[in-house]
Amino acid sequence: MIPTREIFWNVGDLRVAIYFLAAVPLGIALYGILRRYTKWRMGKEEKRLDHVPQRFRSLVQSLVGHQKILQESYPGLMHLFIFWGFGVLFLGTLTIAFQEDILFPILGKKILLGNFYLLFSLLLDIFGLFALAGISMAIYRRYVIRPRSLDRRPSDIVMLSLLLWVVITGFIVEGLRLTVLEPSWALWEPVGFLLGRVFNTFGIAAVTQKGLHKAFWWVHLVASMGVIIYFPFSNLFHIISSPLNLFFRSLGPSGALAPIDFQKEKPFGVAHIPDFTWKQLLDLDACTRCGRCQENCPAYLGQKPLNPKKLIQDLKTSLNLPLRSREDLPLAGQSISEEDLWDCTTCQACVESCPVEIGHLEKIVGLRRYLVMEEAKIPQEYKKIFKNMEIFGDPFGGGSLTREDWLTNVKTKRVYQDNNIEVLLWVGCTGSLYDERTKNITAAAAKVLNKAGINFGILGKQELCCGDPARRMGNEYLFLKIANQNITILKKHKIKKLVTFCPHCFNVFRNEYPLLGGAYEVIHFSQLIKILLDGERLVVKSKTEGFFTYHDPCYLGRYNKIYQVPRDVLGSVSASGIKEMAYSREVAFCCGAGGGNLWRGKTTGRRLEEMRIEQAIATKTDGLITACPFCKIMFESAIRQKGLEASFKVLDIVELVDQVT
Amino acid sequence: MEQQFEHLFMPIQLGNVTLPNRIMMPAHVPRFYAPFLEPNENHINYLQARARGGAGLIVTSPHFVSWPTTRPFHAALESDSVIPALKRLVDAIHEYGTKVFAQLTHPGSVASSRALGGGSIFAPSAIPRKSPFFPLFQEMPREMDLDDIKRFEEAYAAAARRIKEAGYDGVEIGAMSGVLQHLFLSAVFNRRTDPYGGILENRMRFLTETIAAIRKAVGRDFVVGVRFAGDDFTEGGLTLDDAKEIAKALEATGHVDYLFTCAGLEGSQHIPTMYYPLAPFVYIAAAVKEVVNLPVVAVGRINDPVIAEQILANHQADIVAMVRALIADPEMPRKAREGRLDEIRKCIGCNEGCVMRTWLIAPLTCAVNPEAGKEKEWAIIPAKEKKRVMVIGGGVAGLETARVAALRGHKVSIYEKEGVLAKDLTVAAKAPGRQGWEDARRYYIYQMNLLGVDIHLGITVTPEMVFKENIDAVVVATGTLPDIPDIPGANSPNVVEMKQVLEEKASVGENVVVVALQNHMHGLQMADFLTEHGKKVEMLTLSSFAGDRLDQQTLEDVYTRLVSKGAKFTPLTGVKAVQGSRLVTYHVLTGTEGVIENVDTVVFCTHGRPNDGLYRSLKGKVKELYLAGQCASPRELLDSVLDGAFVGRQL
Amino acid sequence: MKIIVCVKQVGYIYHPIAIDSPGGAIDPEKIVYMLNPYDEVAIEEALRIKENFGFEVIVITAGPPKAEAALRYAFSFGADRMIRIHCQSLDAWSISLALTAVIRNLTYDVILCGRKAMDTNEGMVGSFVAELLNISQVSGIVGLEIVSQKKKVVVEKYLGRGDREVIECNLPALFTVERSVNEPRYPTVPSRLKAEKKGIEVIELGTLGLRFDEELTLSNIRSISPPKPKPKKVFTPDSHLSASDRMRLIMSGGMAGKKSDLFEGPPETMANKIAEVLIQEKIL
Amino acid sequence: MGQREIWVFAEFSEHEVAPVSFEMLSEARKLAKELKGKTCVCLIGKKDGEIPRSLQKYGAEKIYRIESKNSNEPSIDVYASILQNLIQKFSPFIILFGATPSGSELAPRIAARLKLPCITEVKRIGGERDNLVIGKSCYNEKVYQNYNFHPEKTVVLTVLPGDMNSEEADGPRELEVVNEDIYIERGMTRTKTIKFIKGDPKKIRLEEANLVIAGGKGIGKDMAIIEDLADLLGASIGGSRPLVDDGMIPFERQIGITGKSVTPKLLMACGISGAREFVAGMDKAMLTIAINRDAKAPIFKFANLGIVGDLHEIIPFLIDRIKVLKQKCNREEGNNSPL
Repeated sequence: MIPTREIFWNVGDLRVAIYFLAAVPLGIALYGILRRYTKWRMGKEEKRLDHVPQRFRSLVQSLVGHQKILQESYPGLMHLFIFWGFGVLFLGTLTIAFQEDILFPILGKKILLGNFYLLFSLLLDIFGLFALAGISMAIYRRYVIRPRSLDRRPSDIVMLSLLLWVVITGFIVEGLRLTVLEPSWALWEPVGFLLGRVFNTFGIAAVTQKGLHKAFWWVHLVASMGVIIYFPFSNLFHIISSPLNLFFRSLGPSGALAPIDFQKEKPFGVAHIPDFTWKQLLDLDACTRCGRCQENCPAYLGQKPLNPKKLIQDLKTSLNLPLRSREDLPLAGQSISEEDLWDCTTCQACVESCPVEIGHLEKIVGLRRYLVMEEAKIPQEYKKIFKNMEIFGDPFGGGSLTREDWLTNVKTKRVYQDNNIEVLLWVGCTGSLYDERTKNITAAAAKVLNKAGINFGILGKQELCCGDPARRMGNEYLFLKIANQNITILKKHKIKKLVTFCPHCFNVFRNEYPLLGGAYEVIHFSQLIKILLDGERLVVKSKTEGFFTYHDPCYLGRYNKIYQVPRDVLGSVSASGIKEMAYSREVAFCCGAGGGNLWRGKTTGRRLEEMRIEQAIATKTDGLITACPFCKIMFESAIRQKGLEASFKVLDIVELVDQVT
Repeated sequence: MEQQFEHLFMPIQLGNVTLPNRIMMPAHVPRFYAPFLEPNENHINYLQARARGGAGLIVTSPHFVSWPTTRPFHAALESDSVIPALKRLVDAIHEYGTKVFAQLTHPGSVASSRALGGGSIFAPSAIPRKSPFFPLFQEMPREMDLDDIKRFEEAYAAAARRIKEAGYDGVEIGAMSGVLQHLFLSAVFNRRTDPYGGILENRMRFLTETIAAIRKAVGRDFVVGVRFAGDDFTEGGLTLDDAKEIAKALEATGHVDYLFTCAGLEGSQHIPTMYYPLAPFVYIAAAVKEVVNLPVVAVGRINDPVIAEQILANHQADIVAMVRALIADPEMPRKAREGRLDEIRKCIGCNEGCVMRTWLIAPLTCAVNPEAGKEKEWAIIPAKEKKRVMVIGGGVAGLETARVAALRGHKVSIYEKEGVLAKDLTVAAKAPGRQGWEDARRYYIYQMNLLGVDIHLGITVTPEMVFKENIDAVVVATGTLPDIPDIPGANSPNVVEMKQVLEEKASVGENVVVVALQNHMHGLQMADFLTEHGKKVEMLTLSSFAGDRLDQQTLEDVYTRLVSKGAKFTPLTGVKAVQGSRLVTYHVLTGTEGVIENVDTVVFCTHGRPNDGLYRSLKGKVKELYLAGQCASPRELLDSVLDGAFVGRQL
Repeated sequence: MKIIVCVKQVGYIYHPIAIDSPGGAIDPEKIVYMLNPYDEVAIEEALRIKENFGFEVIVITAGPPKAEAALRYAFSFGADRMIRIHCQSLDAWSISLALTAVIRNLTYDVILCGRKAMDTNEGMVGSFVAELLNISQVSGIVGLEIVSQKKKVVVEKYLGRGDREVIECNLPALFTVERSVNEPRYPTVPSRLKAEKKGIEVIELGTLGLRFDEELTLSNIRSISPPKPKPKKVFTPDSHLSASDRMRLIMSGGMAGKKSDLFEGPPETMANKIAEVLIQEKIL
Repeated sequence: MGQREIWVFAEFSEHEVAPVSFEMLSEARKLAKELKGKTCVCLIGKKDGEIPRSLQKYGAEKIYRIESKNSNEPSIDVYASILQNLIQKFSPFIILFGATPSGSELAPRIAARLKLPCITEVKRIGGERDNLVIGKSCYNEKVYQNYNFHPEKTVVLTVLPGDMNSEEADGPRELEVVNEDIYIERGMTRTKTIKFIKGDPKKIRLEEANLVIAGGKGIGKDMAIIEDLADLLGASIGGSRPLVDDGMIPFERQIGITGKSVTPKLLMACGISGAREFVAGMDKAMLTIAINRDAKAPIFKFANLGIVGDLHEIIPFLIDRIKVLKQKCNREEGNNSPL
């Protein structure tokens, strides 16, 4: 006879009953989903339906490929198994439903026949095993390995055991069926076949087996329905929210913040849950508590109060509060402590590491914005910084003329004297004001440009802060004020091309000024150097003997994905090449200066720059090369704290290049 | 940005140069090379470290504008070939935004033709220096004729030109501490009857002409400063009143951009010792500042940024110059700026490394900062493998070892049998005018806590304890034991040992004989201590004079104290026996016996003998074993610290 | 009740070298402009009162149009009205006359000023205005308390050495405020935006019909120069002394030392001895 | 005006002439020499006739003593009208006020009332022939404003305490006293002093302290002993470096060249040997009492009263003694009370 399977064998014809049975759980599930949906809708509008094809492509890629999830092998593999295991089982069930409820009733045909059926049942068995493996790995990891990144909630064990139970019972039912029917093709359902053998060896009578089969069939059914009922209320909901989140991910440059329309919006920044956009609220549900952000957050690793995972979860909790109690108190300072918010160095590591593209940073800045602009609750030291930026035009309170102090014995044009230039060297406040060591970078930059015979100029005393610190610290008002002044002055001098060695300036000019009507061709100095070296406009006289490690500045790496260029440059200027640190590229450890923390007073926990320097020293190199003046400042002070001034160098890539050319 | 040291870190303009702050490291002789040669690597590293530390201005060591004697050799600055070397130096310093000047000088009679290989040395008049404690410098000079004067003026100008070409920011003319220019100013040494001698105006002529010549050579946009003595502290020499006149006259020339006042002709005032109060000569700068508009520099035993800030805040000077403070801690300006005051390693004014070593024609170092002069080879390098290190003995040797070891990443524990660390320093500080020692002690104790060295006080370590602990390396720095030579009557009650007296553990009678067997500070400070307490003291020394291993500044000061308090010195004499109140002595050369009657107490000042018992019993029984400081062989502070620094780097 | 706060936009020289040559002028590029920090404290104080009693707060300044930046900043603390007397930067006396002329036509109970302006560093306008209005005045207050509606206030005036004098004062009155009185706020953005939109009542100096007495303004006889402060006195040995004597004085740190009477004896009598002296010196 | 008179408005703190007055006197003296003028002081509100000799010591030649029935209440309105009368009557060449809280409130007020030129917080005062040369710092000490003019009217100046150096006059001069009696109509004062709040000695800056108890190595670990004494006298606590090292007092409380230099009325040095580092910070104290075991300790060179002995024995007695005395005078006050 032809291999096939009688669907409701031994349990009687439940075709109709099944629907009534299924209606309940499906209904509940639907309710659960709608409940979440309404919550997201509380958020503000945000356009996320552009570039649909592109969104689909990237969604499918990340689902099928799993590459981001697989960045961590164990959990990655685990998830892959569960995903495909249950995925295929689900498809199997669908095919059956398709045959029994559509094909057969209408056309009286069946498809699960013969070889197709054999193949079908074999696949189901194999993927069933994958699912089994995945689930057991999950249970083992969460409850035996117990990594720091995972927490354990009751819902977790409930869900996991349910799933486990579904699979197991599924196999048992299959096994019992086979032992009773003993079809010739039993080997095509290997798991069932083996289980059957086991039952037989126990010598259970056929009758009892039939009974058992019936029983387990029902258990299996109930368990599955349990899963359907429970998943919208458990972590498993991510099988809906996460793909959605991936689909609606921000396609803009990473870390770019949405500007505020001071005429329309109210309040400025995020006071309450509804002040988030619907996408940001979807984020909260998309979070699977995998803890990768936490494990990559420098603040957390530095034993500071901030923990990105907790932050998201706390927001989720207040999202779930009944409306009334949600409205009365602002989030910042209540469900999220102010210290947490100020601890963030905006290094973007959390966002980078998140497998489901949650934007922690925009939320933190949103909350900061509210604190700063609506309540003016600011750390003492920051008030001064803001005032300096407004009065002096730079956070250090240096003053415009002082911006030209570095210009001793370096040849440069000042555009307010002569604006016939090819490219503008945007010096930035740190490079022109902070101290001699940072001014040194600027001088080096100018020298390099001169060596390459590039016709460049600077704004000099007319330059202002780029506004990045204000923006990251949540003072959008100040940022706009400054940015617009900059745009006007740049327009006045007809500046089109900018080069800067400060990744912070680089980032705002490249990714954030365009939104304000200031579009320029911006490149980072390391990129320029590479071009010059390749084009042999800049020649390396003698490669440096020094053996260095390279530190990825957050605003160059994670924000702008420039990892390789500086490495290439270092490769071509140093004889011995570079040695990577434990954390580099995407997971590079922040220097601790970002988001205003350069000016932050005493904080709890460790000093990040010292942690990073320890990683650098561990490479046993002669020094560290960075491409950001902020990093340089931080590391220099760390070096001094450790009394290693003489033996361990901290250099900016520009300085190094200047030395060897 | 307001902060504790707002004045100290306020930039200032000299001529066309703006200094980033008010901290200056003035010219001095570190002896990495002779002043008539060109600077070498050590010198560059040494100064660069100071620049890195945040000094605003560095004046490189006195450069001789011409050969010091009549012999036709050449000083480096006499040819352009020196320029590249100077350039390297200048660039190294500029890297940190520190400005750099060069001091131009001619030693005049502060020289020894013998040491220089013949010829005769120069001076305005044929009068030899006194230099009571430095015979080599008592040579009869040759009176310069008018041609010499012209020649030197040209030499100054030419040198200044080369300095400018080397990329310096300015020059400074040295007219202090008895060099040629100073000799001309000072009526004591200038007895000329021609236009270059007589009234002050004439005595200044050589200087003013030199300045004019230099200005002509370097042009307007280059800083020219003058360093001159505000008071010779010598009968008939310059006084503060003269100094004011000089200052006015210099300003009147219109060629000078800043004035640098200091004190002393050939005495200890030039490098004030531990016996001086802090910042003793600021009043000179203040007085000069009142009569001129030029920026004025103050110098002299300013060992602490807090004092420096006060001086500036009180408008007593515009710039504060510190040599020894910056030798002792190149990072001082930076630490001050960051408010890490307790981490600053203060100069204690002992003059052991900076002055004494250089008088021995050895490169400079520092009793509290052994890295000084070894910036490169003694840079802190993290240890390859982190060891558990046990330092036994909390004296300076032990402490320095612990400090270096901890910095290099070792896990260090230190054991001291006394209840406090560095007891010896407190004891030494009990002698009058020696409180400076406390600063060194204070620094080490703070460092130990800062570096997380675990400290065990009041524990006498036995070999068993060492074996019990699981230790990779053991450093024995157990110091010395008291050591009274065994002569007849040595154990009689009226014979005591220095430390007992200082700690007031021994009763001392009225008439005391101090037997200075250790010929460094011990005998002298003992006598000083006793005379201060009103005792009659006679000092016996085996050598030709007491303390012949000390630098001349300290000697001068302590002798002045002792003589004025009527202490009696008996050189070349040793002790044979103590017979109650009779002391039997012998002459070192003739051996003839002598007797000192009714002596109440005999105080022996000895090196002590090495306390290296523990070392011997540990030898070969532990993985790594080191010996550091006095217990290797009894010496002074400097040597102990150097030992510690060395061992710390061996680990 | 009404509170009037007189504010000023002050220049601050950020550059270390203010005047490069004696007799030279200050390079305008070396100056930045801001609200006088002392006035910032005054307006903060006014606003704190307003928040408790709901008074009306008027900020008033006299200066050129660019001074409006500072005026608006002050307003953004939460004031109700802004007035600018249009004039170039004047001396204290003329400013006071102008302010008085305007204030006369306003009803007021309390006038607050910063103790002095950071740039001119004079601290006279407060007293001048008070005198010209012939109202009472307390300078350098570190605390202010309104005795409800009794037209009275109680202020704390700082006397140095940590001492304070508590003064009761009839209204109307003028108070100049010490910087230590409070920590000024960082105005919120909504209030900044409000301040930007709000109109400023501008009054032409000419319309006030004032006569400025020359000898008081002193403006004709002013000149500026790089600072030349007096050195603080330190011990200086007399040049007429012998070299060794000078040296001895230096060594003793210039402190000749007082000739003290030394006592030794049983503790009780010693204690009494000290007590006696304390009584002599009226310390007890 | 006849002979040019340079007036110093004498200020008082704690019933003593405030140091700033002496500084102004010294300056006035110099000026008087340059302008061939006379150094005068005006005193208000000393009912009992005695005049502080210190004024003479610092070179006062003439004293205007204003004794007014109700001028004793230190109200700006009263002082202003007194000075108004006085200046109108004698029209001095210059009148100097201390730029103290009261001085800097009074000076401009009078200037405004009489329409006199007024310059505050001056740094240099000089005379060139008939002209007055005045330097004042502005723009946070970065710029000096110089005035050079021949005044027709009295010039009102204020001088910050500590800006001028006080130097005693060489040789005493004979003193001319002018007694003025000025009637102030009642009820013209619009301010009323309710009370004084003494600065908490524990909180105020050490440089400002009027009474200082300084401890050194000698007190060992026994901080309490000097704390009790300080509380009893209402004095501030200071100390020498060792105490700071042992963390017994904070750095702000360290007296010495690397710490604070204090100018109190009384400084009691307990168990301090008197290293120069310390002495340099306290040698300006008006009265110094030193307690130390070692009779040879250098501190005694700088003390007006030196007590050789163990402070742990002496101070307890002293504390008791003071307590007794206090009770006594409390009782006396009680007796004096009207009811």
